[in-house]
Amino acid sequence: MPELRFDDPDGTLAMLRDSVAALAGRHPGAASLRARRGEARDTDRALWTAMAEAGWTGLLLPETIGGSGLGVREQAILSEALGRALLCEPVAGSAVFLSCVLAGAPAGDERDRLAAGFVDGSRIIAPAWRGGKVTARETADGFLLSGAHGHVDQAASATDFAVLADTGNGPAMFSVPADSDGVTVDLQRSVDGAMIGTVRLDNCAVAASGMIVTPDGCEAVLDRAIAATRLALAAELAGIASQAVQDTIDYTKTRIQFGKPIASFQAIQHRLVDMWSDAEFAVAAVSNAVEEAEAGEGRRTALAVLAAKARAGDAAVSICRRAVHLHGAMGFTDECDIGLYLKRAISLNAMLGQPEELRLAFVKLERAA
Amino acid sequence: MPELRFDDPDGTLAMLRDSVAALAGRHPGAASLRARRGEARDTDRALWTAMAEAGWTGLLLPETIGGSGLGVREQAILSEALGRALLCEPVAGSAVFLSCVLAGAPAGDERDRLAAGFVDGSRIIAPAWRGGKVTARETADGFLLSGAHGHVDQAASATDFAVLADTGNGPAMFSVPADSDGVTVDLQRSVDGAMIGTVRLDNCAVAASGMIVTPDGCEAVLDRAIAATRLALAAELAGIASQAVQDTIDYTKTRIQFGKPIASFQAIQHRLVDMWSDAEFAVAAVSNAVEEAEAGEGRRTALAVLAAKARAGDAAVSICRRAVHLHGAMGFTDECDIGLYLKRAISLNAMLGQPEELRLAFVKLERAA
Amino acid sequence: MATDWNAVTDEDFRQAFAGLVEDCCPADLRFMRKQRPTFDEVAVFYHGLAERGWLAPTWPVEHGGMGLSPAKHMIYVEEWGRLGCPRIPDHGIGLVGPLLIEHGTQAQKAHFLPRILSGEHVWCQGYSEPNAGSDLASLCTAAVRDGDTFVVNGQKIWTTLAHCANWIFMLVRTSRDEAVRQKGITVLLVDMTTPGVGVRPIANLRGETDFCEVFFDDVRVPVDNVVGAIDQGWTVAKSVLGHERIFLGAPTRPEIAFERLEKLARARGAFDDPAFLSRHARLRLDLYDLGSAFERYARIVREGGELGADVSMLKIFTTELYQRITEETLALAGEDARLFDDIAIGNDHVDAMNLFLDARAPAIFGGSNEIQRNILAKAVLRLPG
Amino acid sequence: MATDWNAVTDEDFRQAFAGLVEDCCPADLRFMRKQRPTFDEVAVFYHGLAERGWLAPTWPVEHGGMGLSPAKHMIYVEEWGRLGCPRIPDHGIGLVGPLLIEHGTQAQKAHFLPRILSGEHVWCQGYSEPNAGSDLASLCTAAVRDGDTFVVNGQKIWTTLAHCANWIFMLVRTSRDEAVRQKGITVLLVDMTTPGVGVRPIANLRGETDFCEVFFDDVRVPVDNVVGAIDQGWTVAKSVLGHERIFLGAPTRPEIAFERLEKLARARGAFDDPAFLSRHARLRLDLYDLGSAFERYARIVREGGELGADVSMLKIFTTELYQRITEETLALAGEDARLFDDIAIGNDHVDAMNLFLDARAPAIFGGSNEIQRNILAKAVLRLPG
Repeated sequence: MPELRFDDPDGTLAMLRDSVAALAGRHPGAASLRARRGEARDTDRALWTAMAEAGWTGLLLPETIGGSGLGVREQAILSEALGRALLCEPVAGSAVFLSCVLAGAPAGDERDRLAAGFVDGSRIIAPAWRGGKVTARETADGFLLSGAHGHVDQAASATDFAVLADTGNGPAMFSVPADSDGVTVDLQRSVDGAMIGTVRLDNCAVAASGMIVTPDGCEAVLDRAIAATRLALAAELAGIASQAVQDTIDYTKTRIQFGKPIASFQAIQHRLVDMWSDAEFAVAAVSNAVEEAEAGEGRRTALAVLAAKARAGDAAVSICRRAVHLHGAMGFTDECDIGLYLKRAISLNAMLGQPEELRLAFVKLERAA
Repeated sequence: MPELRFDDPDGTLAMLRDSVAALAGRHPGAASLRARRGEARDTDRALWTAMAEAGWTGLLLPETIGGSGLGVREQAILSEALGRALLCEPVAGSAVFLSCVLAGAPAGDERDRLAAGFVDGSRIIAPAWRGGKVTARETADGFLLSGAHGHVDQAASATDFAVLADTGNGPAMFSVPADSDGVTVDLQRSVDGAMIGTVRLDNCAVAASGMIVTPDGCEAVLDRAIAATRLALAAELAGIASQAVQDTIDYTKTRIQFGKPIASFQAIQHRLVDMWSDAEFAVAAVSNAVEEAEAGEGRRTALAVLAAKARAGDAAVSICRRAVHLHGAMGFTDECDIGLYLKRAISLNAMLGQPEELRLAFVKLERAA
Repeated sequence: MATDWNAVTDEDFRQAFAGLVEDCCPADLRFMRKQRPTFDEVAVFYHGLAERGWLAPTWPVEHGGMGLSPAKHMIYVEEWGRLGCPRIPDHGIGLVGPLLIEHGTQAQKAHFLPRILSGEHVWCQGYSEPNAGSDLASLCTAAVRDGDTFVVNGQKIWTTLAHCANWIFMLVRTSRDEAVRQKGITVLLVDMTTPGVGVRPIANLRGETDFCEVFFDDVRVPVDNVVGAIDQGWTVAKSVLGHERIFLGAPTRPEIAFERLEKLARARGAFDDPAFLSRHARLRLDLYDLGSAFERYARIVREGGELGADVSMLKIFTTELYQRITEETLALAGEDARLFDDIAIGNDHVDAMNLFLDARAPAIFGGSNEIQRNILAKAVLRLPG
Repeated sequence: MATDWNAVTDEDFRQAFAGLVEDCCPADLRFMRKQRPTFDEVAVFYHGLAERGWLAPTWPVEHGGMGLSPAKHMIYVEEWGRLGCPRIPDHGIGLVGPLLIEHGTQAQKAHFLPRILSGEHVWCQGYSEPNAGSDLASLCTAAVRDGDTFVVNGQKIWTTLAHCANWIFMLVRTSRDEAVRQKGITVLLVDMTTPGVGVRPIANLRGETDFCEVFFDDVRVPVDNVVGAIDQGWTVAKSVLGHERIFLGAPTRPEIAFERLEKLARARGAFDDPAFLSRHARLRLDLYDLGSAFERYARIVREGGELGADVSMLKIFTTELYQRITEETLALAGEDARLFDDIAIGNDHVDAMNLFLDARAPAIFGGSNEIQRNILAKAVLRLPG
């Protein structure tokens, strides 16, 4: 089955895969998703803590501020494995993004406080930086933040928010304790079972030290964080795609109709081959982006990341759609995990650019050269 | 197999179909196409004359000026049958268009002269009205025409051209004898085997009586002619689509591989079903357009014609592409007729708007209401 | 004396239907989000229709129906959808009634038909089994004769609204001796309050419980509850598939989805984007052309003709178009495509995910599109084995 | 002493190749419209390569080849395409040579290999028959033993460039006794000037005659011309399918087609149309991602690994992408899509129809995409019967 393959001289990658499998054994992804959904929660706190303790949330965070200090290759392997196992906590959207923000932030007590709590899982720090607009007005001893951002994972459980706000001199990131005056959270149900929030700030006072990334350099930090997040999302989507193909092969091999497994019908076989091929292409695109990213930042890497997220997103959603169909009536039930894969794929595909948007960005960037 | 079905109380439609079949028996379409192509000719004169004598070229022309005076229903049945039989003379693009122009032209000797020669096949009158620009400058005793139009069928064999030119007071149609001074014709090979021309006019003198459609009313005449031509093209494309499905079913039923006809493989069967369904939808779209047209002119009819040409064009080309593929290596040979159907479908689909353009026109017209 | 609705003009008939809906279908039941409301949720509309004699459009007048011609029935169904009437539990009206009217005994008709009209009996349909879906003829829920009763053991699945039904009409295996598997199947009417009947609702992707598993554990059913001849159930069940098959191919669902796509597109300014316009135009034309194709078959029905197997092409096209439209809607939604809840647009909302998930079903149920293609290959294109 | 090209840096190797092409490939042979020029048309390049020792990249040095590693060979093929070198009749170099080097007798090697390099023998490949295409194992051209000769009767088809070849290596049926149909097939080398050999060229959709039918009527062939063991031809023929299989999946043709699409798009101002940009972007990303996928397999080859059956996915993707790009080009051409001749753009032109028609072929030849999917279903996905 499709799977990322990289040189793994010291066995780190294999170990990462094994540890995801072990956690999934103790804490199955589908069960976690259903429980979280049933109780309308925004996170599975036990699962998130276990991930933090395993060093996964801070995988990309430099060791100097307590992280694992690993690279894109390890992150891709981890995210792919999480996708396969349907472990749905927001590793890509929150942990990767935040790791890049903290790694790019100037040294400072507030940064270190956040990093420490983030790494040991004692704090849940939710990035709130898109799908809205927040402005920061400078005051005598800090800032007043007003506005809202949407698409915030873990918004209700967050101890802190990392908020992007426009200072008038450019964007900056602020650390905002969740219990600050003027902070409210509205929740909606996401398709993959977690509540997601809109964070509203109404003249919320933040100390001067709360500006963890200053306008000087914030855009560069954001660009890097977005690229890393997209790549992690792409890897997770590729994992979902591969597992959905595998599940569908397994199901169609055991589902007997007209005296034989439906996987023996040619029309089904060709469909499965196309699904498998789509998953292979997704994995290849992610693999290419990882290699480009390891070779350095720049235009080639930016292109490769856009392509990987677009390809993996399209592949995961369309494979899961076909997978649900090939599971027949069973696929339309909530009891069957394949529907959860479809929903998770839709959710991740929708984050930070759907495929069409990413493709247009790719071509624009390429033609600009 | 997909086929237009209309009430046919007096048997006219059945007779039309029978007479096409009879002509195709004496004068097979594929053979005619290959011969014409081999000799780099722009028309099969014998075939064209036979069509004129059968009353098919002037089918839509009013009886008052020598035509058959039949309606869109008969034209659709004829064009569908011509498509099926691969009888490739430009009935839709030239005869239907010209019939509408002559029917819409004010009474006059020149109109009647053209109509008479057109109906008995003694004259070949080639419409030259698109893919370029011609201007008409008024002189003491007539006009001087200059410019060029492309996409002209029968351009080398034409005795006369019906030329659209801008008079400064709007467009008008002119009758230009092919041997007029200042007229030259460039030929290119079309994919369906006939040479097609670009007609250039260099200060070509036309008598005042040569303006057969005046600027007053020319646009309305053009609109009607274009709609009628598109509908005839759609019907011909639907005929091609249906015959290509039939040929492919016949071929795959007799082609034995792995000990059985390839039409017994499920992947092939489902492909054939989809091709058949596409052809049925093409026929339904044409049928709908015929009925709307019979109910009167106007927006509903305009929409239905745009839809029919788009649907039938897409269906014919994509069915023929799949048909060629399902004929295997044989389909890639020039000896096999299926490739000729593909080429003919491409050619007709390209005339007067490819599907995307027609769809956009449909939606624009619909939303304008 | 009841109105002869077939003698009324189409326009008057439409107006009568509209007036009726105005009278007896409360606003909150119109254009419901839920595809399959339970009997209780729509009971007021059900009883309203019954009281006015409009509940059973195709039943003969003598049995309390409207005796509509196929042509008028098409208008009935069209107006029902256009006015946003909710789906009612309709297995009694749509299937059991016609089954009994054609194959039932006088006693069965006298007993069951009025109870369908009154809503006393709410029916569900027990055909599919865990191992008999596409391959329905392999069903194995057994009915073993014991004097004047059958003893039923086995399991049905995908039984729509079984949890709010009190009767089930089902296919059971009464003989295993026959070479052809379709033989040996019998249609049986079973009171679901009989001891040994168990029902387990199954949640679907939308989080609703439209369908159920139904278990039969030594359920004793009077032999009188057989419809038609024993072992001839396959033929009996098939015989009631009349012109109603056309409705599987109706453009209704894609039309609803297209309306939602346009609503979201307007809100997002997508009509200013030529790339969206191009994709939109393709879907619009697919919908328009589906209308043209549907009309060709509707005409056959209106003129009293018989539908051939080829009508299945409509079912394939409409279900796949429904999917494509809902996929385009999710693509247009940007990151809001993550929402399970409806997408807010000012004070309004678009149920993008609801329809996307709903669109998974019709390509599977009522004979999967693969089965439809198999049938077309054999019955229409006459392709070899 | 010949250069050890494997010891040269990749960059130097590329430069050497470029220099060589500059020297011996005339400008009018570069970027030819014709996919399969005849031997005579490209003889100057063929002989030029031979004289410089570059004709047989993968043959061992001892036989006059370059002995390139797979990694260097990939560069060789890449540069060949990048520099627009014409395809040469390459069955001798690419197939007969490796076949003889692995399975031939000393006498066969000594006789045939030099004559391939000199161009004295121009080879074609006789595998397919009218009733043995996808199902190659059903071939029935018979070779009946008569003392020291085989008497061959039958017919081959789709024999590329047979009309300008003078030798054919072919699969013949030497036994019908075996249960497994692949047994009983033998590889035979046949001089096409032998009495009884007939060739009929077949025109293709592009109007060119790339391939032929070859007829055998009591053609007498020495038994010495068998390669490998009699009745073991299936295994012998398969054994030479090495890393070259990756080239069936190379992005070369879609790249060429994409360049043409962009050229036409620039001429027509299509880059100002967001609807075109959207379709263009999809094709561009397909091409880019094909590159990523190809690279994964290329790495296996470069590192000396064995390709699995899964490499077929590249062949399917690249051939279908080639088709889609050429279809988009025709759509962009408007009414000029009617032209069989190239579309004029100022002083330049775009061969839209030429490529569209050419794109029909690769999805069929070299194992149709249906056969590839069958193989993937079995060999990679391990799907049942």
